[in-house]
Amino acid sequence: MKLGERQSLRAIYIRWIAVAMILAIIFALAIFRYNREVSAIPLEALLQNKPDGMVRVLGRVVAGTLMRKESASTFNLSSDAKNTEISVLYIGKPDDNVRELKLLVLAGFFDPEKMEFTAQRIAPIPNIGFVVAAYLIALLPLIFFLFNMERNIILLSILIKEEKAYEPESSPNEQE
Amino acid sequence: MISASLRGKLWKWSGVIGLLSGLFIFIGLFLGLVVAPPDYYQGEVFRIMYVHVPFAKASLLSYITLFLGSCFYLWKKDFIVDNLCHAAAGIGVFFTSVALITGSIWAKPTWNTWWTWDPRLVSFAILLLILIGYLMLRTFVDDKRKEATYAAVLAIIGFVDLPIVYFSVEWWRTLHQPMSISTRGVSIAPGMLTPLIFMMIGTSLLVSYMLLIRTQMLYLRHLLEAKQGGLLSEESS
Amino acid sequence: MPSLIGTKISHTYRFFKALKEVSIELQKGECYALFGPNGAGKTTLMKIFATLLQPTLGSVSIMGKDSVQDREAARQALFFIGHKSFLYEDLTAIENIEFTIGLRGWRPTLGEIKTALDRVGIGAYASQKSRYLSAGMQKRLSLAKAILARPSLLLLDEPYASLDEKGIDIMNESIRDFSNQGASVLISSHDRLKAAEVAHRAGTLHNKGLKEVPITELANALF
Amino acid sequence: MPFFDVIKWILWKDMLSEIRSRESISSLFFFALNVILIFSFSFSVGQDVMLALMPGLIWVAFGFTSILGLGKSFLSEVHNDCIAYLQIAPVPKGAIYLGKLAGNILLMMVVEIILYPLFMIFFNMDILAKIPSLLIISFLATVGLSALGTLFSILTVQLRAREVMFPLLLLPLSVPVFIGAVEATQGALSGDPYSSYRHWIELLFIFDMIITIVSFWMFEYILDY
Repeated sequence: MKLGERQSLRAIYIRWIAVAMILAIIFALAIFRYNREVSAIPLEALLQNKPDGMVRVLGRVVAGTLMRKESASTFNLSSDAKNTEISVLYIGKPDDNVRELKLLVLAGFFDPEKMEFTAQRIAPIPNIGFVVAAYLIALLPLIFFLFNMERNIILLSILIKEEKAYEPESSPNEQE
Repeated sequence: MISASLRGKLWKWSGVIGLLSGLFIFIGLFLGLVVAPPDYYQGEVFRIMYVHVPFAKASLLSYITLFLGSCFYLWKKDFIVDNLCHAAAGIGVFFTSVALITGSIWAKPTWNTWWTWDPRLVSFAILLLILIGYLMLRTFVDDKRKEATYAAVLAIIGFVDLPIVYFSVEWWRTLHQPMSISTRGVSIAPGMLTPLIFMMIGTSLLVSYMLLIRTQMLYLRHLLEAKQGGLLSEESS
Repeated sequence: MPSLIGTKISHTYRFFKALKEVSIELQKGECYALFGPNGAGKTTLMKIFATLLQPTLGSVSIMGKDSVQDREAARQALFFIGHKSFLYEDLTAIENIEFTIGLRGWRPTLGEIKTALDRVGIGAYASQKSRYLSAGMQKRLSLAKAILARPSLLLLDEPYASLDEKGIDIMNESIRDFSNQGASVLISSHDRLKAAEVAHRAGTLHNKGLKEVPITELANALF
Repeated sequence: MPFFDVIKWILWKDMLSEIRSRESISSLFFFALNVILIFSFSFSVGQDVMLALMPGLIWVAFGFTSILGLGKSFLSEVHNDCIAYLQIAPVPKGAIYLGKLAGNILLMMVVEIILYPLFMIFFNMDILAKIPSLLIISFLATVGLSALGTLFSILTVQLRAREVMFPLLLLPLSVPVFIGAVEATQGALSGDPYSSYRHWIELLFIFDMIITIVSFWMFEYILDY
């Protein structure tokens, strides 16, 4: 080790701050993408705000309302909390994800007059909590584990340098 | 015997390996979390794959290292290899438990169960138990040479035993629980594959980096112990 | 041919050098006494000769057989009496002897075992479980095993410990008998006077190295 | 020194000690008896369900008994450092392992043979006709457990935490034995034809072979560490 141990200790801290920053940037980008492309509003919010333009909404397919056809399917979407229901028209080939009693995220346009939602894309619910949990459980201990090992090496080298070897006093037997 | 100069070179290279692994992992995470499109059936949840699969592979990699190192130790009785084995076991425990936990988290939303008695899961759980037993055995044996030998024997027996565990559980399962859910991996679209490849290379490099670092750490720990106990000859100080 | 040749034996315990280039040569029928302060590496050296440990560097050859390459043949030639008695507590003295000698590939008759036990003065305890034997008697039992094993090289680690006056006399007599029959004996001890009675040569283990001491000066030598 | 003589000597020594003291056999027997007693109160279910649980109960009882018995099989060797004599005795070390293994199998088999009638009495099982197949299964499973147990016994016997470490090492690795033994016993108890549980017997046999060979080979490294 050419650098003094204290300097290498500082180098390790700097390195790990850099790692943390890069990870933070990646996660920020991921959150940004999530908000833009994945996150959905609940059905109640849709009915209350009646937003214009493209919107993503989360709801459950009501049992017994699903009608599949060649080029389009219709079904009713409900929220679990209140008994609000809207009818949905999905244009496109029948989607495997559309099944009765399944939670879905629908991207499309809402027509408040007819209480009808025209869906263009359908996706299963994001379950983003599981993803976040998995990544945190994988990466946080990893960072801690690695950081600790690197730090330990420096600390051990310091201790080894400072440790005075134990020298036994010469016993009377040993004099010749 | 692994010469001191080779060891020095390896430790010097460890920085480069660490840097490369960091690079690959950052790119993999970026592609996996930001760029890759969501899976058609699983939605966002499939992104757990990018930590789960590489970590599971990493745990196997460290166990293979442990096995080969143990064989080498019994052959040559080289203490630095024993340190490598010890390091591999510690790293293996980390990766195995993380792989099990992330797998469990992935299983809940996709199969609606935290745990299933699938041969792969059971083998990983047994692997974790073997590695923990290995580390515990090491802490309890007083004599360093004995510790190294006993641990090596345990690692080898465990490595031989693990395939039998896998097959016996598979037989047992086909009898009792007909496969209701497929535990095969998701069919992967090309856009999803690239981040996985990056993560795989990154974690493999990471395992090598961690092995080098941890071996060095255990070596220094032994050196310190020897110095504190007055068990250090003039030449080696 | 010398019975024991140790060439530049070093033993390193990872970072700790317990022995540094110890060389020793024992002729047939020779008795060598090994002395040294605590921690000089006497027990390590004895363990290496007994093939309980392997030398890190250097070589040991027992009756011309290398103790690492040709381990089992070397082991056939030696007999080791250590601090511990190697006795099974639920077996009688006779059965313990049968087992020990049996593993060396020889089956002594009951008469031979009884004779050996009488020789070391514990014939009366022949059918006693070894659990009930005192430390001194256990030592004598080990000696009886050695007499029956007829080794070419006898290694004695602290042979006089826990023996009474009579026992020490029996021990020294037996050692002389071994020498006369052509076996080499290596004694590691703290008891200079007792060992000087039987030893032909002596050496002290010092600063991890071996230094020969004339046997006549043994009583006065300071080490 | 001929290989089989060494096995014979070790076996002779162990059996003689055991016959003298009757330490293991009696403690194992009464331990297993207690396990059976606890089982009969732990599961207050009807006769049908009890019979369905039987293979599991039998092997949990045998498994616990094995842990107790195998764990201290090397205890007598460390008492006066006899293990050091075994190391420097001019004999093949694998033979010592096989001798110890044979002693352990014999001991465990005796305990199991005494316990089967007790299971029959306490749980009202009709197994007289099935005894040959049950004994074959027991033998194969006992060989597997003992092969692992003998090896782990020498690894753990000198440790402070022997009682904890031994089952901790033994149980995870003996999963195939338990699976094979329980499934085969299930087949045998329900009177199925041999062919329907033959593959479990084969599994036990393969496990026994592999583990015994590897342990046999490893034993030299353990003893001559």
